[in-house]
Amino acid sequence: MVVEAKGLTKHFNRRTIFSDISFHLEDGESLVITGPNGSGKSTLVKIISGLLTPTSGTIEFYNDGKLLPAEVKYHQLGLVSPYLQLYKDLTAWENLTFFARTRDSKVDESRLKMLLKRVGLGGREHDELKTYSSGMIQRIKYVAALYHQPRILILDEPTANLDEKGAKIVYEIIKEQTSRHILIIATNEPDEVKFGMKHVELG
Amino acid sequence: MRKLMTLAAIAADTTLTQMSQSMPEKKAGENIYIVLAVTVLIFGGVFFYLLYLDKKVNRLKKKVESREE
Amino acid sequence: MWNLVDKSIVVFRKDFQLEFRTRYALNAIAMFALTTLAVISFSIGPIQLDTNILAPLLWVILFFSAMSGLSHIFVREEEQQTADTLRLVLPPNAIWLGKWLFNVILLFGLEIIIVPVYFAMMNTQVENLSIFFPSLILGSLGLASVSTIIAAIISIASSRGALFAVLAFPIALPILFSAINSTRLSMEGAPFMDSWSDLQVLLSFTIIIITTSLLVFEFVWKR
Amino acid sequence: MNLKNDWWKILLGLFLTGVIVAAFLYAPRAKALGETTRILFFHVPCAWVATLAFLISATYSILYLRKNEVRYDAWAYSSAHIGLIFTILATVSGAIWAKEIWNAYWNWDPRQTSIFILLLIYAAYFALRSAVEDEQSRARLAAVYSIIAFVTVPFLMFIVPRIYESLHPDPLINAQGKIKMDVKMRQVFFASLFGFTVMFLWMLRLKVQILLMERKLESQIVTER
Repeated sequence: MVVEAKGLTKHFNRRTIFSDISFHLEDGESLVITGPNGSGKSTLVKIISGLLTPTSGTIEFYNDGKLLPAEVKYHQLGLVSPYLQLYKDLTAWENLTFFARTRDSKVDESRLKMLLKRVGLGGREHDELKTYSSGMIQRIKYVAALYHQPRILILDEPTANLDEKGAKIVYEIIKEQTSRHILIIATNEPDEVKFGMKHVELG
Repeated sequence: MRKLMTLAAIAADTTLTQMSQSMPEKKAGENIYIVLAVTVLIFGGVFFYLLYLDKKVNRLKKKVESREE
Repeated sequence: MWNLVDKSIVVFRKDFQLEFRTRYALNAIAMFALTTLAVISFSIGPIQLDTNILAPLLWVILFFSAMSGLSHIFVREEEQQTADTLRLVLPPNAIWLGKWLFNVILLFGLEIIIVPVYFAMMNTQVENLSIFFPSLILGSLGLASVSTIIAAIISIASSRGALFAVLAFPIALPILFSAINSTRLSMEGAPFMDSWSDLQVLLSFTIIIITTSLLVFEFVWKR
Repeated sequence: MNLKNDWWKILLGLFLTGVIVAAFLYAPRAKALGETTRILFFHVPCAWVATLAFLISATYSILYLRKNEVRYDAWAYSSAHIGLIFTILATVSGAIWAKEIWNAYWNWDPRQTSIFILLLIYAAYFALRSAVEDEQSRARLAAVYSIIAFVTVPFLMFIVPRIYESLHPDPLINAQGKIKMDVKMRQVFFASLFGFTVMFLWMLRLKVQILLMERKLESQIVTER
């Protein structure tokens, strides 16, 4: 799997958020995006994951040298970020099975349960998300993002709302991802910046 | 273009037909002042809009020039 | 193709679960419809209305009820900030189709309640059901299609409520014209063939709106 | 005014003056209609331009969605803007004429209904534009709306005359028989149509120029900050 960004530029109305950002990532590599608040970290993450269209420039994913069409991009993508909200009126289990079904009509329940246990949430999956704390929701997001074993994992503020224990779990996930696949992190925490082999600095 | 012409002709024809059919028995439609009023309205509207656009273009052109200097 | 239908059903299922739990949209449109109906019935009293008025009245109630609730399907995603989540995991057309299906079911659900009540309150009945049901079903399909694409358009605009009706009305006019006419025919007990051209318009317009929506939705959904 | 570049503007002005004069003096009056026939020479071109503007706006909307370039949005927006002005002119002039001939400003004649719907669509288009903040989204959503409206209009063209005949069996509209336009009337009519179309295209170009220049100026100001 290869991620290739060329000359990414984004304007909001006439304001330039960032311009001409390029990078190249292969399996086993990681990229860290840093920059002060308002420098467009989240915007860049949204563009990489296909939620926003860049004003100019391209972002392409290649699998074995072949360009991945837009329709199947998300099969390879896992994203955890503060603006990616879950459905608060549904239970954790309903949320997770919904995401699982968007990829395949068959839900691998044992994998979901394993992941829930891994993030330390086994047993509470049938409560509605509005009864969850923000840290617990953050953990559910990890389950949703990791369920389909993404080859590109994108984390925007990976340890936001998490306690020390949660952060430790996240660091394990990060290490596992970089050992085989591609990882992209947007963060300003010094502890997390060191995970990046390549570096994009905004602002 | 030919198509457009026929289209316009049809439009005009039907309007005319409607006009004539809609003629009531009494003698209407002889009021030349109405015609004048409508003409003035249409051309007045168009003319002032053009004038407004023209002014705006000139103002902007000057602004652009002064910026470039 | 099949994949698309499967995925739209995933969306529909999720929205149905959500609606079942909160009942926001159903409450809004059912209450709106019943209130309007009560106001109309109350204000005309015992007077027996002509079919020329009864048919449009029914569709006016249905149209404005739709306007009060059917935009919820996209507005909710925007308000709860789940639109990005949806955008990440599903292709645009599956989302549109799933939401469309939800709106269709919602509108049918409303009609099951409101139409019998309407005829009871107005003290009237349908003479030719073979016209009435096709016009009601096709008209609702059309109304749901128009509402779904316009709801998607207004979901990121400000002052959505007012904008929804303003944008949907000119687009929904062909549906209203034809559905009102065929409903009137059904109340007068006209033979089925009389309403044929109206039903044709309803069907073809609905198909065209769905096709156009699927072609352009990608651009509405993109940020 | 620069004679080298602006000669055609003067020519257009003279041409339209000629059309006005001809409409009053050269063209004969239609037998049954009297003097008010002459409104036709200005009223119909207005309605024609309104429709043309709507067509152009929809075409550029499609282009914008395909190419994603700002100038196409500028064309679509400008065309709709000028189209709205001509729609209003056509509606008002039509209503004045209707008052004279039908003794009512408004009576839901199929043609009045059609132009009223066009007015509704334009109004909705601008309401939508003013309610979306981000420029790219605004352009995209407006383009999509324009396309959907464009798909609707042919249906209305087909339905409206039928429904209004059947709902209001109005002998004034229903009667059979046609008047063929007199040759002289036809000449003046097409000359006027041509003049209005050229005038519309000129306005459209001006409006687009203004929009693009304003954009450029604003982005200069933003970058200087």
